[in-house]
Amino acid sequence: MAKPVQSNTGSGLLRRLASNAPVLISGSILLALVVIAVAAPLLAPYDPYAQDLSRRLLPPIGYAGHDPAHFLGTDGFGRDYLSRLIYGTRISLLIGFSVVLIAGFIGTTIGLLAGYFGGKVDQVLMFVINTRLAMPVFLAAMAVVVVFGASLTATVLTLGFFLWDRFAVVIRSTTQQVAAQDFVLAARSAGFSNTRILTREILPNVLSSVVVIATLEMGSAILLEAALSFLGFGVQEPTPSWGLMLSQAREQLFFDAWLIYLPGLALLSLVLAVNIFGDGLRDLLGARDRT
Amino acid sequence: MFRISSLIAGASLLALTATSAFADKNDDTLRIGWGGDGVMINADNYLGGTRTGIWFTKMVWDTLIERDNATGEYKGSLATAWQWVDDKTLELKLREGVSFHNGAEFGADDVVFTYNTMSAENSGARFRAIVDWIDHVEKVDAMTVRIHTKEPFPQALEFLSGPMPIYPHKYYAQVGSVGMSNKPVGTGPYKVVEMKPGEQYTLVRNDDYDWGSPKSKAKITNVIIREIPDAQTQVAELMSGGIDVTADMSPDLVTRLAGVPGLEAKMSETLRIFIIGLDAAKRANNPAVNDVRVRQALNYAIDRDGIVKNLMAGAARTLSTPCHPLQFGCSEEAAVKYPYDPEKAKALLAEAGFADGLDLTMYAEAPAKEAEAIMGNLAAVGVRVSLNRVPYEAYRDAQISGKAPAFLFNWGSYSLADASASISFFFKGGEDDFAQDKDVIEWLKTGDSVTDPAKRKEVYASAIGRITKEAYWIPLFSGVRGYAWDADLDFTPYADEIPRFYEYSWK
Amino acid sequence: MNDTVLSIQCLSVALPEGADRRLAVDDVSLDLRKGETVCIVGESGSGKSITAFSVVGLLSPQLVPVAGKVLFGGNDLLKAPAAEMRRIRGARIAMIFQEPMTALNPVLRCGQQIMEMFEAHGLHTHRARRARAIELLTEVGLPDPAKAFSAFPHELSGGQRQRVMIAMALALEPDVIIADEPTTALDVTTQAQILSLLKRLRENHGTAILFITHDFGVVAEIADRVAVMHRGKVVESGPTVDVLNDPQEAYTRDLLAAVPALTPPAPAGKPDAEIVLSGLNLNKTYRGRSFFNRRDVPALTDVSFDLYRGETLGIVGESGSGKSTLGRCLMRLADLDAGEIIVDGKDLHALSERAFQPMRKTMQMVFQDPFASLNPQRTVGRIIADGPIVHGKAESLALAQAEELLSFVGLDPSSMNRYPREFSGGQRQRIGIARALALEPKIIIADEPVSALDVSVQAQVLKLLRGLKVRLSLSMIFITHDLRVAAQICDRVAVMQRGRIIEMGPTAEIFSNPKSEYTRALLAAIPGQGLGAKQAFESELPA
Amino acid sequence: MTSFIIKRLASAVLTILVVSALTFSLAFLAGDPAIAIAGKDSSAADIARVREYYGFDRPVVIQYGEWLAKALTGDFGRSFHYQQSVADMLASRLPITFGLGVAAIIFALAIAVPLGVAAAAKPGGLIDRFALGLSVLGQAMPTFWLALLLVVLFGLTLRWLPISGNATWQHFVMPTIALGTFALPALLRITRAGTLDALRSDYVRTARAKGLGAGKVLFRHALRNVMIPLVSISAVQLGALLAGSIVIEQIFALQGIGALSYDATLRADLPVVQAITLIVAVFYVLLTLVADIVNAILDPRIRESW
Repeated sequence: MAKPVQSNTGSGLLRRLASNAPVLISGSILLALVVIAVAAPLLAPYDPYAQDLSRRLLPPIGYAGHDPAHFLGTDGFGRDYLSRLIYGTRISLLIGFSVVLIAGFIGTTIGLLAGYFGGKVDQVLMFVINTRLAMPVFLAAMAVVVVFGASLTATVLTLGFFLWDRFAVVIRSTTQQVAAQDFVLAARSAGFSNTRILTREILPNVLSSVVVIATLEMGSAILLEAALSFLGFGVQEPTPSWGLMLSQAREQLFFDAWLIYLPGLALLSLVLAVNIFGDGLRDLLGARDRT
Repeated sequence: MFRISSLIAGASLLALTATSAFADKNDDTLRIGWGGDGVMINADNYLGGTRTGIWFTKMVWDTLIERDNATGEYKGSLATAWQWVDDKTLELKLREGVSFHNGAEFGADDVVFTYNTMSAENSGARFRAIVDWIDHVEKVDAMTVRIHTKEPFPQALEFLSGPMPIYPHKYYAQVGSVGMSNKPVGTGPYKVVEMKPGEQYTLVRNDDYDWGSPKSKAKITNVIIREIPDAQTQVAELMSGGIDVTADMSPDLVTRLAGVPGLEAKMSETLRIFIIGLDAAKRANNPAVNDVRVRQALNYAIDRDGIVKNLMAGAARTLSTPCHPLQFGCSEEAAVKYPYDPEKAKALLAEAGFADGLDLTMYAEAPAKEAEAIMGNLAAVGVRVSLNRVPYEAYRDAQISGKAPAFLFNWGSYSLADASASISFFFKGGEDDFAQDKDVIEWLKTGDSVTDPAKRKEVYASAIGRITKEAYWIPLFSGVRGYAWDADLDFTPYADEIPRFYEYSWK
Repeated sequence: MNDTVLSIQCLSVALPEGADRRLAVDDVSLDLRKGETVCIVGESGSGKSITAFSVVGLLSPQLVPVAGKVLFGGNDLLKAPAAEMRRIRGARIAMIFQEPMTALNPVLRCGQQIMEMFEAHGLHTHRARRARAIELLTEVGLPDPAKAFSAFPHELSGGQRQRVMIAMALALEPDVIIADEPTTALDVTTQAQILSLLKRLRENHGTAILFITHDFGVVAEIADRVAVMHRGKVVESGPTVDVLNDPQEAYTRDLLAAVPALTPPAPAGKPDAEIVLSGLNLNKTYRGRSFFNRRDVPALTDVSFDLYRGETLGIVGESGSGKSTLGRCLMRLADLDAGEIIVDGKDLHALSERAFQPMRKTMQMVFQDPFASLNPQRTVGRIIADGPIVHGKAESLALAQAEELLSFVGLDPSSMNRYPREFSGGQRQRIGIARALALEPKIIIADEPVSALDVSVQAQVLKLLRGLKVRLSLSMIFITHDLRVAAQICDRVAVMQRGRIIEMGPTAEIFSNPKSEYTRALLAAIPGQGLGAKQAFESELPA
Repeated sequence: MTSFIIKRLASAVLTILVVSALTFSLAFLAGDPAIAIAGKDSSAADIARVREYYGFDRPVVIQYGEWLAKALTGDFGRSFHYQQSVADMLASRLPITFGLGVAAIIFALAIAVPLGVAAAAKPGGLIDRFALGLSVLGQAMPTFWLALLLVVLFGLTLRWLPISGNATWQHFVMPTIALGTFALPALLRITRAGTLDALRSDYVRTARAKGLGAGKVLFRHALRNVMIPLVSISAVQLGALLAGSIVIEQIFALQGIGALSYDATLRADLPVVQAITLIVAVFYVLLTLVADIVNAILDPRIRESW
């Protein structure tokens, strides 16, 4: 009796992940940031909301006038900057995850339907996608936030409802490719319902694309939140959002530059880690699809 | 990351120096950067209604009367003399020999046209209150006019010396507001060379400005004004010599800029007052703020001194009144004081049934930086504030539609030094009155229509007493404006928040 | 010998780390003489193409020649500097590739791509280049050379494109042409034309041809000498006649035995008279979907046939003949424009999707591509069991049945929880067959089920299909372009051309006495007519 | 081709209509235009008067219809806030934003194309790693943060460049770099991937088999095929830049439509918001159309499919 020609490679993906240096490093950073976000109450030396107006704008370590009690100094309200940065990880990751969850759901659904059914359904959904692409996101996002009030929830919902386009476009074409494969025909000829074909046959095959886009979109969601908060349309005070911290500190740029550098660097490294991880994931998942 | 560290190094270096305005001094050009409060939307400031519009108006136009900043005394500008003919009629003699920048002679027709046009229903005037008191203006002869007011209006002289410039009637009738904005023509110390709306305005000294105006003739020949909305961009321009003066600096920036060689910076108190309004009139249907004990508790909970000292570099004053103490009739003695006393606040809250704390929704008009400090104070006595800091329009919408049990805002009284510009606006009944206190309404009606200063003082004091006793508002502190300028420039800020750019000169 | 133009000596090419073997090409030696055609023949992965690409230095960077020499004009090409190689490529050694569509740049005109040959080697003026290009296009037998000159590759047919490639290869009168499976992507009649073109050109120009192929038929047609490769080694080489008629090595013998003969076996028993499926006047037209190109392509025109119980009906034809469309329409994977498909007295075409759903069990399909036809994300067991589960079978029963089916098609039942990527092409095809059988259909529609497989694997899968059909008394519609396969497995054959059945009858009759001109041409075009063995399909069935 | 363009335009018009209707209702919800017009420090009575005068109390649908009817005749009305003709305002501000967008795209392309090609020529090499690093860094860089750093570095530390305004071309250098960095990663990636695909393709192998030099193989055979996706992505990116220059214009005090749209959204200045939305949508649609046409010129297969 014939045996399979290859050994089981179920753990292969993990092994490859582990042997890919950029992915390993970015993954570790990401993991560390997630841990920081989850364990923020344990890690943060102070309550990120606790003000002390008499101890404002203390510089971080390495600057003259540094107060050892505040490793990274204090902000304009005397709040511990390190604690706010630590809690800011929460906000950014929360935004990243929830936005991608919403956008991924909407975009993947649209992409699957358009790619699988084609024809009229595709035309209508393509029109929806195009309309979305022709909408100026920033303008619309600002308007939405003004309507529903600026809050974490509003920001998440707005970005979630606006960032689905890449999911839709990519998943649509991936679905078209998958749907053209014979195993989908086989499923149809066996009498599978469309729902079953979409969820059991096609979805698992586009899921790797979804994951890859999700990581990359997570990066843009985090950046967009920061930009919106920077313009005053994002998360509300006194929530420690990095974008908001940047926005508040921007006028101090020339005098207390660390107020700008620190959250900016935090933002940069988080998004960098997310993107490098996404890239690595794409290479690895793509490689598996090819073989 | 090498770039980052070099940037950090760079930033600390640059804290040391600022490029001098030597070049500007040489070509005798004053470069002004403004726009922190939003761009000047219309140089015709009756319609534009912006703060920078007032500054611009001061440079390009004149008013009938000018109030002396030092003495508070009213001096004749385009008018030389005035007197009340009766309760509702003010007659003014106009100055001879004044001409507009386009050569047109100034006369009674200009006054009649300007005020009648602007006070007309649907004139488009942004703030009705500024012109609403005028019923009509009548030309007596070529150099005499009579202003007829709707009601007796004791603050008329203050208003006439405020944001009520006189336009050349033929020109305005011909080009309209947009034309006036794009190519302003006035009598003032500066003439307009070029307007790039929302971007840059170029002015040149009016060399014919020697008809005896209480405003001085301009000392610097050229003025270039640039709209720069971002404070940090203004700072960068200031330090790199791109601009010579700005008036949008925060207290923190003023503190820092004052230490930069080649620059000077100063805070100056303004007539603007910062207030938390409370919905005592049950519009938001919030039982907590309808309870006077809660309102008083909130008043006790806020550490005004701490905020002023730490956040406003001590340049502001703490307020106990619902108006600015510099305004006529705004008596601090009349006000019930609420010194910072968190324990008393907690006790009052407990007494009102909120021993376990209180959730309060507060709307604020962005940017409202002080909101966070206030939230910190309130949190300390168990008031959990959920803050909606939104653009002015959204804030106002929430406030009017009764969505806001508490609203943090500021009020500039149109730069009018009269308590009525604040108290009467907010407590005389109507939609903006969230107290609807019958007595207060009566007192204010009296105060706004009698001409006897003593009587007015008395009724305003009664109103202030009631408003503070009932704690309809939480008066916080006065506003400050931060100026920063090139050390080569001889610059003095004024308390009425209006820089007199024509008075400044190079050292 | 002194007329040797190219000599490969002890060539070894290493594979990258982690491949299934260390060397892609293992100690291969081969001579090519002037005017001679040498075929390298082998199954996929034998190293035949890598050998050819090593000669011109066009190996992908992961593949490195580690030993041996490639002597050409006295130089070792493996050591030649890049500039030298560039002068040799195209001018003295030219190449023809398998896929003429992708081998030509889609955004450049064909003529321009030919003229580039001269440009690359700095020959002729622009005007002369153009004239030469047209001459070449004429020589390779393109009907309208001027038009072909200014055509973009996609505007030509596959055969025409390959002629353009050949014209390009000929342009500089090279000493050697290396042809890598140049006819594999072509229809059999086109293939015959290209092969004869190559033969003619070799005679006219005296060019030596190194010809890479997997097809012994092609070898028989074109090769003077042949080298058989297996797992990187040349297992046997010699004059074509000797190797084909008297193979010395067991591997060669097995390969040749796996090639199906063109002579059909004697009919096995009497055909059953019961009709299980009949198609009546089936019509289908593909509407032009693009905005300008509203050309409608008729795919099926008045196609009628009956399928008898227990028989295998072959549908043969070249690409575009409509044979695959017919299969899909029967399965209702594509919609018919008109016609009736009668099964059990019901017209399937007229049924609603809902009413048709239970009927799907009666007909199942086996697909061509063993890679694309299995969902890579589902285990083999689920792939087989899903169908019965959807049709209401209990999950445990369906899985048990799947396990049985796996042994039935010759796979280890332990394969249940593995994923398709762990299996070879032939094994996957067995899984696909098991999936089709899981619904216990009466009819199997097999759409080119063996054309993606190597010849030895093909023989095994055909054997399995045949055995199953007999054991389970299935009826089968067998769609194929390969007449050799059809000859061996079909009871009756329908020949399709441009959407019509032009001839239908018992296999032996069609092959020995074709009625239509087209069928005759089709049969005549098959390379290596006498080659191949009758396949003993009946043996070896699991109990 | 003409009728293809007509068909595309028809669907484009529909897209634009839907977009403008959506933003109209959104912007209308966003803030009471009456409050915006009445301005800060206006009384509730002022606001009520304005609301009635402009007819803001009527159903949104009717107001949108009115706006649309006028817009179709080319009349975009007057800005509530500035009281100026919207068309005039846009005419003076569009060149700034458009110029900035085009400059940013050119900047991005000037780096992305050579770098992407060089990276693909030797995958895994030093240049490739640098390119990958640059694209990842560019993607992760918060645009506004980069802008602030540029101001510190070039505006203040080195004093090479003017900081704000639009007087000279030097004023556009920093905004171009900041905005271009935003567009760079996508272009770099597509160039690299496209070149890599092209270099691995059969037709490049054919070209090499002809004995063509590396330069000709790259420029004639590979790049031409790379241009096709590059053109599409550039068009999309340019559209995104036009809509996304809000923060940059804000920081560098550029009076383009980005700054205007920020301002107009804040103040519920409907006529301006509407006109800008319309313009951004039209730009997006036109750009993709132009990209399609350019691609059809580049690729005969696309022409065929029309």
